[in-house]
Amino acid sequence: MTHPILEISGLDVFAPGADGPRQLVFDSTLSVGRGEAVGLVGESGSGKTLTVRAVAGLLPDGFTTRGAIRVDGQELAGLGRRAVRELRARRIGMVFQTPRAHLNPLRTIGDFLTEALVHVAGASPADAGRRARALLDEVGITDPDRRMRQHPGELSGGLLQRVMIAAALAMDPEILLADEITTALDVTTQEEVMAVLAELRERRELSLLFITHDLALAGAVCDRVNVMQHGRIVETLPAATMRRDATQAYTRTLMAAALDEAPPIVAEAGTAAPPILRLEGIRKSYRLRDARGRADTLVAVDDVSMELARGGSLGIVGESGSGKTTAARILLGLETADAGRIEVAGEDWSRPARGGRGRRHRAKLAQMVFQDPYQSLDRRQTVEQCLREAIRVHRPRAERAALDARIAELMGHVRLDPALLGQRPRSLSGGQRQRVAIARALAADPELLVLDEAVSALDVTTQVEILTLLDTIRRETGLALLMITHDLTVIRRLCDQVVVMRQGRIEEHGTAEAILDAPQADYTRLLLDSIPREGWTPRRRRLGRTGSLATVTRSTVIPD
Amino acid sequence: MSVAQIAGGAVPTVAKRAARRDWLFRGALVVFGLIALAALLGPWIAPYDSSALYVGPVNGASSLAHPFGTDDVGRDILSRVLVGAGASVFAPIVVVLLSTVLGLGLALTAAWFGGWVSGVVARVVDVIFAIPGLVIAVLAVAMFGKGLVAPVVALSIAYIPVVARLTQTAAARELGKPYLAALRVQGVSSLAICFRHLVPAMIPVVAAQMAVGFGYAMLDLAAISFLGLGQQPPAPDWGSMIAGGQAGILAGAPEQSVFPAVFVVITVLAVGIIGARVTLWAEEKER
Amino acid sequence: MPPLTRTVLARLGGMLLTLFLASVVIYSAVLLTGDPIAALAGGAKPTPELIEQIRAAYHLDDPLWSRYWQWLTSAVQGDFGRSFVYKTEVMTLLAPRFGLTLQLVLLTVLIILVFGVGSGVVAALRGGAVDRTVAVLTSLGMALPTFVVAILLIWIFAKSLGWFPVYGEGGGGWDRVWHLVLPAVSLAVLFIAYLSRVTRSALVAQVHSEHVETARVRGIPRSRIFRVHVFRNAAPQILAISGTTIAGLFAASAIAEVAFGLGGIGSLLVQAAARADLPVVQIVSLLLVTIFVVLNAIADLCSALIDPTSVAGGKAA
Amino acid sequence: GGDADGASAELTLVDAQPAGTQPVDEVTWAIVEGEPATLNPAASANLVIPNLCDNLLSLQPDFSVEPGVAERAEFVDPVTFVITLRDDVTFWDGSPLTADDVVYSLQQSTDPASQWYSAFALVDPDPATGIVATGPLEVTVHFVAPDSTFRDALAGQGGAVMQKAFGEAAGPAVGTPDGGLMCTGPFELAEGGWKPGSEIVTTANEDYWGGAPLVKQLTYTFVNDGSTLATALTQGEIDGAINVAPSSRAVFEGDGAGTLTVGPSTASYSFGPVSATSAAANPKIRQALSLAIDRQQYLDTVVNGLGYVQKTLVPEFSFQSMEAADVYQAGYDALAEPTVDLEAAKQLVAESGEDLSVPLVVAVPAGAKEFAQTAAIMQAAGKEIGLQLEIDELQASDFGALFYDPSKREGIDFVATQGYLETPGVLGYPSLFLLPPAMGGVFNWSEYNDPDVTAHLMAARNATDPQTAASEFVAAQEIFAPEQLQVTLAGTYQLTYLNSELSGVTTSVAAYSSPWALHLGGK
Ligand SMILES: Nc1ncnc2c1ncn2[C@@H]1O[C@H](COP(=O)(O)OP(=O)(O)OP(=O)(O)O)[C@@H](O)[C@H]1O
Ligand SMILES: Nc1ncnc2c1ncn2[C@@H]1O[C@H](COP(=O)(O)OP(=O)(O)OP(=O)(O)O)[C@@H](O)[C@H]1O
Ligand SMILES: [Mg+2]
Ligand SMILES: [Mg+2]
Repeated sequence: MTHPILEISGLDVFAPGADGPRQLVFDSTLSVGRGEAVGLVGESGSGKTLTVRAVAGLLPDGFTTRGAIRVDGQELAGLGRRAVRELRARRIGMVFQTPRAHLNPLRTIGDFLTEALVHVAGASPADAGRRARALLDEVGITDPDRRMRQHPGELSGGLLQRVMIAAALAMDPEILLADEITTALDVTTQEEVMAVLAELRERRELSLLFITHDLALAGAVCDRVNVMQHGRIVETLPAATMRRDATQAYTRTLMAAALDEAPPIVAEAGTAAPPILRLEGIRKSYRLRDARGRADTLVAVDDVSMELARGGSLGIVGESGSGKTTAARILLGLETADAGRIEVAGEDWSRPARGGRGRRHRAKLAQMVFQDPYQSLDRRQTVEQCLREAIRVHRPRAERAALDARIAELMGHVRLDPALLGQRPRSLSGGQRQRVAIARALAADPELLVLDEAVSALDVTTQVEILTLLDTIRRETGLALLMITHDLTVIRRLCDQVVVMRQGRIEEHGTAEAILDAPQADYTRLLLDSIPREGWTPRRRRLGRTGSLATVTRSTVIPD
Repeated sequence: MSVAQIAGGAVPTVAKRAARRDWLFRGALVVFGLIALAALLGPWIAPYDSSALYVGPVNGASSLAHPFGTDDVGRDILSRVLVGAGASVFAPIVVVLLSTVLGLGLALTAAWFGGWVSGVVARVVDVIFAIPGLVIAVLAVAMFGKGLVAPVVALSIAYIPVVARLTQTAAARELGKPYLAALRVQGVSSLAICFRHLVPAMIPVVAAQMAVGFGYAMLDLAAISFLGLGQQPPAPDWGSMIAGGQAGILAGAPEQSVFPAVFVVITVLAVGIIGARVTLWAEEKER
Repeated sequence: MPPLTRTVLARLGGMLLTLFLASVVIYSAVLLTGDPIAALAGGAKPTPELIEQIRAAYHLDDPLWSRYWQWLTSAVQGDFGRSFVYKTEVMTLLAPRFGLTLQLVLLTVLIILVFGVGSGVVAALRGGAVDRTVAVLTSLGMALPTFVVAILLIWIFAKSLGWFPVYGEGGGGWDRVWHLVLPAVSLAVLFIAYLSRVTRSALVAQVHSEHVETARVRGIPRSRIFRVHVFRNAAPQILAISGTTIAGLFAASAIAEVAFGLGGIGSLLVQAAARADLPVVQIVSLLLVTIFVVLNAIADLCSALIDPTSVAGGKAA
Repeated sequence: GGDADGASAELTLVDAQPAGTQPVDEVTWAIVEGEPATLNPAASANLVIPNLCDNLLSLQPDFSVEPGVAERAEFVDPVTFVITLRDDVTFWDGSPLTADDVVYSLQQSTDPASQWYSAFALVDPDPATGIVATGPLEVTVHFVAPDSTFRDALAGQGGAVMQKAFGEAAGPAVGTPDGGLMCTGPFELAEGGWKPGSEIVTTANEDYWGGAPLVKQLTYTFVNDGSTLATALTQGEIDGAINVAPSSRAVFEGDGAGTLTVGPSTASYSFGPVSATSAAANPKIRQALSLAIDRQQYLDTVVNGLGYVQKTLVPEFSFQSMEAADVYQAGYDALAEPTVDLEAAKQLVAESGEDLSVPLVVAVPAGAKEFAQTAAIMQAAGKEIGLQLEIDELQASDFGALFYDPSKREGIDFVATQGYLETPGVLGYPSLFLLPPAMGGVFNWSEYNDPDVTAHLMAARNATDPQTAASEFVAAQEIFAPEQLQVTLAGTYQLTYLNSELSGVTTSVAAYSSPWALHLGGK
C-alpha cells in the first residue's frame, strides 16, 4: 500500500505525422506520492501538457503512447475502458489553463458542480447541491447560492478557475492535475488561487501535479520539482533545496533567470525628443446588461493619461479587469475612446485609421502582441504563412528569397525551431504560440511595440531571452515598448516608467525603481507582495475581490 | 518495462482510413471529371443527334445500338444524356456559385459592418427566404423570359438565404475573435482579411453547403423545367428527362427516366463526396 | 424588461416586418403570373361588359397600392377573398386542405426527425465505417428527386408488395396515417439526408470541444455527456435547421401531394398557379410565408431558450 | 414496339358496355381533366354535368340522337322549332319540369358569352319572341334563318335543363360549390356535396324518369397526374375514369383491378396558325409541315397506337349516325390521305416565299406528355424541310387565354391542341376556323376568307333537308381540306378504364353529353 498515487514510467507520446508517428515525449518518468505536491516545470513546448493529458486520457485524436501510467499501483492500460473512466472520475481531478473554454457555456455553475456527484457518485441532487455550495465556499467564493445559478459567461476568469478547482474536488480525488492554471490570472488572483490550493492540500491530503513555467511559483508550492526539456524529464529535485542540488545546466539557467540574477537594464538618459506616444484623458465605457437584463454602464478606462518617449519603455501593471488591455486597444484603433486624445509620433490617432493605406502606415509605427496567443493567430495559417503575410504587408514587392530570409531571422529572434514553420497553432504549445505572435509583431519593424502579457505564458529562460531580444532591438532601433503585465519582475527588467492601474484609473505612476522599491499606493504594495519568490507562501488577502466583470461586481454588491 | 498501447494502436487504422477515404475521393473526382467532360463535349461525342426522332424504336430497351435505349419519340437516350449534361451540370454549378458569392457577400457585409447594415441584410434575407421558390421563379421568368437564365437566376436568389444565414453566424463568430484584430493592427487590408482569413474560415460550412446546394439545384431546376418555366424543348436536360419519362417506369419502359436519374444520382454523389472531403480538409486545418 | 420578453418582442416585430415585406413581394409577383380577366372569365371569351363587371367586382381599376392594402387588411381579418376559378370563398377551399397538408407535414417531420437526426447522431457517435456509410447514403438521399422517390415507392409498395395504399387521403384516424405513409416518406428522403448532415456536423463540432473534454475527465457517463453536453449544445443549430426544413415542407409537399393524389395546399398552389387563380395563389403563398416565418421564429425562440447566452446577447465584436 | 398497323387493326371499338345489373353503394370516379370550374351546364363542359343535368334530347353512345326529356323536338316549319316535354320529369326537389324551366335554360345559351352560343346563333335574339313557352309542356323556338344543326345541338349541353326558380335565386353562383344546382338528371348534387379542391359527391336520383341508377353514390375526385391515376386505377383505389392517358396503355392492359375499353371518339390532335402575318398563315408552309410528319409514327408515339389517321379536321364519328351519313362519308373518303413527301414539302417551303430566318414559335400546354411529343415531332419534321420551330410551353391558364386574348398570341405562330366535338354535326369546327370572325369564326386567326367556302358552309347550315346540308358541306370540305387550316395529326379513341366488377358506362365520346353513369352498376 505504499504505491505512489500517480506513477508515470517510460512514457513516450507520438503524434501522427504524414511520414509516420513523430515522438514528442521521450521516456518520461515521474511519480507523485500521497499528499505530495510535485511540480513539472520546463521549457515551453517541452511536453508538459502532453504528459498530463496522457494521464487524463485527453490526447488529441491519433496520438499514441507507450509506457506505463499507474494510478495507485493500477496500470491504466491493463484496465477496461469503464474501469479507467471510473478511476479517472474518482481519483483524479483536472484543472485546465483556460477555464472558460472548459465549461459548458449553456449549463449553470450549479449543474457543472453537481454533475459528477449525481451522475457518477449517485448522490441525490439535494445532497449534491449542498456539497457544491460547501465546495464553492471552500474555494473562497462568496454567495454560493447565487453563483450556482449563474452561467460561466457571467463569471470572471479567476472565479471560473476556482469553480474548476471546486468541481475537480467534488469527487474527493486523490490527486489534482493542474496545467498552468494561473497563467491567465493576475498576480493577486494567482496568489488567491494558490492559497486555496495550499489550504486544500493541508485539509484533504491532496496530491498535486502542478505544471507551470514559473520555477519560483513551483518552488513555493511544491515538494518536489521535475524539470522537463525537449520532451524529456531531465531532473527531479526537492523544492527546498533545488538551488543547491541542481545538476543540469538547463535547470541552472532556469533558476538563474527566475531568480532575477540577470543585470537590470539601465535605462538611457531621458531624451528631449517628442514622445512617441501620448495619451491624454482617455475614457472608455461599455454599455452592458446586467444579469436581469437591465442596462448598465461600465467605465473600463477612466481619464487615463500617459507618455512614452521614443526608445523608452513603459510598463502598465494592474489587476485583472483594470482596463490595461482596453487602453492598449484604444491606442491601436481597435476601439474608439469616448473622450481623450491619442498621439503617436506626433500624429493624431484619436480616430481609427480609415482605409488600407492609413492602416498600413499606422501598422508600421505601432504593433501589438495580444494577450491570448492562441486566439490571436489564425487557426488555419501555418506559422510560415502567418509571418509571410505580416512581412508582405509592408513589402508587397519583396522577393521570395528576401521574405524567406526575414522569416528565418524572425524565427531566430524568438528562438523558434524552424521545423515548426509548417505547424498550425493547434499543434503548438502555449509558449510557441506566444513567440509566433511576437515574431509577427516584430515583422513590421515598428517604432512602438505594445505587449499585452506577452511573456507570461513563457518559461523563464525563454522569457529572459525574449526580453533581452526586445531590449536589444530597443537599443539598436529606438523601438519604444509598452508592456502590459502583472509580472513585476518583467517590469523591473525592462521598463523605465511604470503605470499602476486599478478599476480603469491610474493609481500611481513613476519610474520603475521608485514604484517597485518605494510604492506609495497600498494597492501597489499588494501587487508587489503577491509576486512568487523564494520563501513566499500564498495568502488569501481579500475575499471576493477577484470579481472583474462588471456583472459580477454588481451581483455581489446588490442583494436579491 | 511493459509496452502498452493506451490509445489502442490507432496509427495503422488512421492511415488506412485516410487512404480508403482518399480512394473514395479520387473515385469521385474521376467520376465528376468524366461528367464534366461529357458536359463540355456532349454534342460532339453523342452517337446520335440528340433531337433526331425515331433513330430507334419508340420506348426501346437498351441495346447495342442504343445502350440506354430510346425514349418516347424514338430519340437515343444516351445522346440526350450526353448533350443534356451541359445544362444539367453547369446550371447547378452556376446556381451554387452565384448564390454562394451573393450569400457570402451579404453575410460578410452584414458581419463586417454590423449595426443597421446587418439588420437590413438580415431582413432582406428573411424576406427572400420566406417567399416560396416558385414565386421567385415566376418573377424571374417574367423578367428574363423562358430559358435557362430565369431559373438559374431564380434559384441563385432563392438559395441566398441559406448561404447567408449559415455564413453570417459563422462570420460574426469569427469576427469576434482576436486574431482578426491582430490582423488589423498588422495593417493587413480589409479585403485581404476578408478573403484570406474570414472566407477560409467559412470554407467547411460553405463547402458542405455548396455540395448540398448543388444537388438541390439540380433537382429544383428539373422541377422548374418540368413546369415549363425552364429549358425549352428539344434541348434536353436530365431533370426534364426524368420527369418526362415518369409514366414509363410503371409501364415497363423505365429507361427514359432511369438513365438520367442515375446520372443525377452519380453526379450529386460525386459532388457530395468531394464536398465532404473539402469540408474535412478545412476542418482539419482548424484542429 | 426581462431579457426573454425583450427577445420575444424583438423577434415578433421582426417577424411582422418580414411578413409585411414578403406580402408586398408576393402580391406584386403574383400579378405577373397571369391575367385575372382570363382566369375570371373561366375559359369563355369575355365580353366587354363581363370584363367591366369583373374589373369592378375585383377592384382591378384601383391603384395597385390601394388594392394591395385592401387585400392585406381583409386577409388579416380572415377574409381571404374569393377564388377566381371556383367562385367560392378561398377560406372554404383552404381549410380542409390545410388540415391534410398539416397531417402530411407532421408525419413527414416525425420521419425526418427520427431518421435524419437519428442517423446524424449515429454517424457522429460511431464514426468510422458507420459514418462513411451514412455519408454515402445521405449523398444518395440528396440526389433523389421527390418525384422519383414517389414513383419508386409506388412501384415497390403498391405494384410489387401492395403494403400501402398509393392514392388519396383515406378516411380518418389510422386509415389516414396509412395513406400518408408513402407520401411522407417520399417527401422526407431529401430532408432526412440534409438534416442528418447538419446534425452530424453540429455534433462533431461539440464532441471536439474543450468542455466535453472536461466532462470526459470527470468520468461523466458517455450517454450523459452526449445528451447534456454534446446534443444539447448542438441543439440550437439542429433546431434552427429543422425549423427551416419543416417550414419549407409545407411548400415542398406539393410534389408528393400531386404524385399520391392528395388534396393539400401544395397541390392547390400548383393548380391555382396553372389556372391563374390569383387570390388563391396569393393567399396560399402568404400562408406558406406566414407558416415559414412563424415556425422559424419559434425555432429561434426555442434555440434562445436552450442557449441562455444568446438572450443576454448584444455584445458587438 | 410491335407492329402498329396490326395493333390498331386488332382494336375493337366499344361505344357502351353492357348495363350493370347489381346495385352498388359507392363508386369513386376520377376526372382526368381536373376539377371543373363550375357545374353550370351553360358555362362549362365536363364529365360531371352530364350525369346531373339532362339535355332535351338524348345522345346515344353511337352518336345518334333520341328523344329524352323532350318527347318530340322538330322543326314545324323552316324557322319554327317546337319542343314537347315529357310529363313525368321532375327536378331533384320533386317539382315537375315545366316549359318555363326549358325557356329559362335555353335562354342561357343565347347569351353570346355562353359556351353554346354558336348553336343558338340563328335563334331570334328577341327574348320575347325567340324562345317562348307555348304550353305547359311545350316550347317554341323561332329562327331568323333555317338551321340544320340546331336539333342535334339540343342533345348537347346547349340543351341542358335547369330549374328556373333555383337558377334565378342563385344568380351567378349557380353551379359553384356555394350556389349548387337544380337539374333533373340521374344523379343529384347534394347540398355541400362539392368540396372544392377535393371531391364532388353525388347521389342517385331515385325518381329519375329514366329509372333510378344502380349506383347509390357517385363521387368524383380529380387526378391530373397520369401516372398517379394509372396506379390508383389499376390498384382499384379509384373505380374508373374516362379519358385516361394512352401513354399508360401498357399499365392499363396489364394486371390490374379493371380493364381498358376503347371507344369511338371525335377527338383529334392538330395544330394551326395563330396569326395572320406570320409564315404560319401561309398554306404552303402548313402543307409542307403536314407532308413532313409521318402520321403512322405519330399515332404509335403519341397515342400509343390508340388512334387513327384522320384526313381533315372533321372526324368521321361526328357524322356517323346522321341522316345523310353516306354523303358525308363519301366526301371524306374522297379526300387525300396524308402522306410523307419531304421533297414536295421542301418544294412548298421554297415556293412559299416566306422569310424563314426567324424560328416559328409553336405553343403547347406545359406538363402534358402528348404535347411534349407533338412538339418534338413537329420540330423534327420542320428541321427536315428547313423550317426552324421553337417550342413555347405555356401554363394552363396562359394556354387557355391564348384562345380569346389576342395579346397572348403575340409572338406565337402555331398552336397545337386537342379537341373533340361533343354532339353530332359537322359544322362546328369549320365554322370556328374558317368563317370570318363576324360570322362565328372566332379561331380564324389567320384571317382565312374563301367566299366559296363561306357560301357553302352557310348554305349547309341553312339547308332544310339533310341531303342538301350534306352536299353543301362536302363541297366546302373539298376546298378547305387541302388548305390545312388545322393540320390534323391524328384522330384518337375514347379510353375508359373501369373496375372489373362494374359495367354499364358509355365508352364513346357521347359521354360528354349523356348521363354516362346511368347504367353503371355491378356485373
Ligand atoms: N496536437 C498536436 N499535434 C502535433 N504536435 C503537437 C500537438 N500538441 C502539441 N504538439 C507539440 O508537442 C510539443 C509539446 O507540447 P506541449 O503542449 O506538451 O508543451 P508544453 O510543455 O505544455 O509547453 P508550454 O509551456 O508552452 O505550454 C510541442 O513541440 C508541440 O509543438
Ligand atoms: N467589448 C467589451 N464590452 C464590454 N465590456 C468590456 C469589453 N471589453 C472589456 N470590457 C470590460 O472592461 C474592463 C476592462 O477590461 P480589460 O480587458 O481592459 O482588462 P485588463 O486590465 O486587460 O484585464 P486582464 O488582466 O484580465 O487582461 C473589464 O471589466 C471588462 O470586462
Ligand atoms: Mg502547455
Ligand atoms: Mg487584458
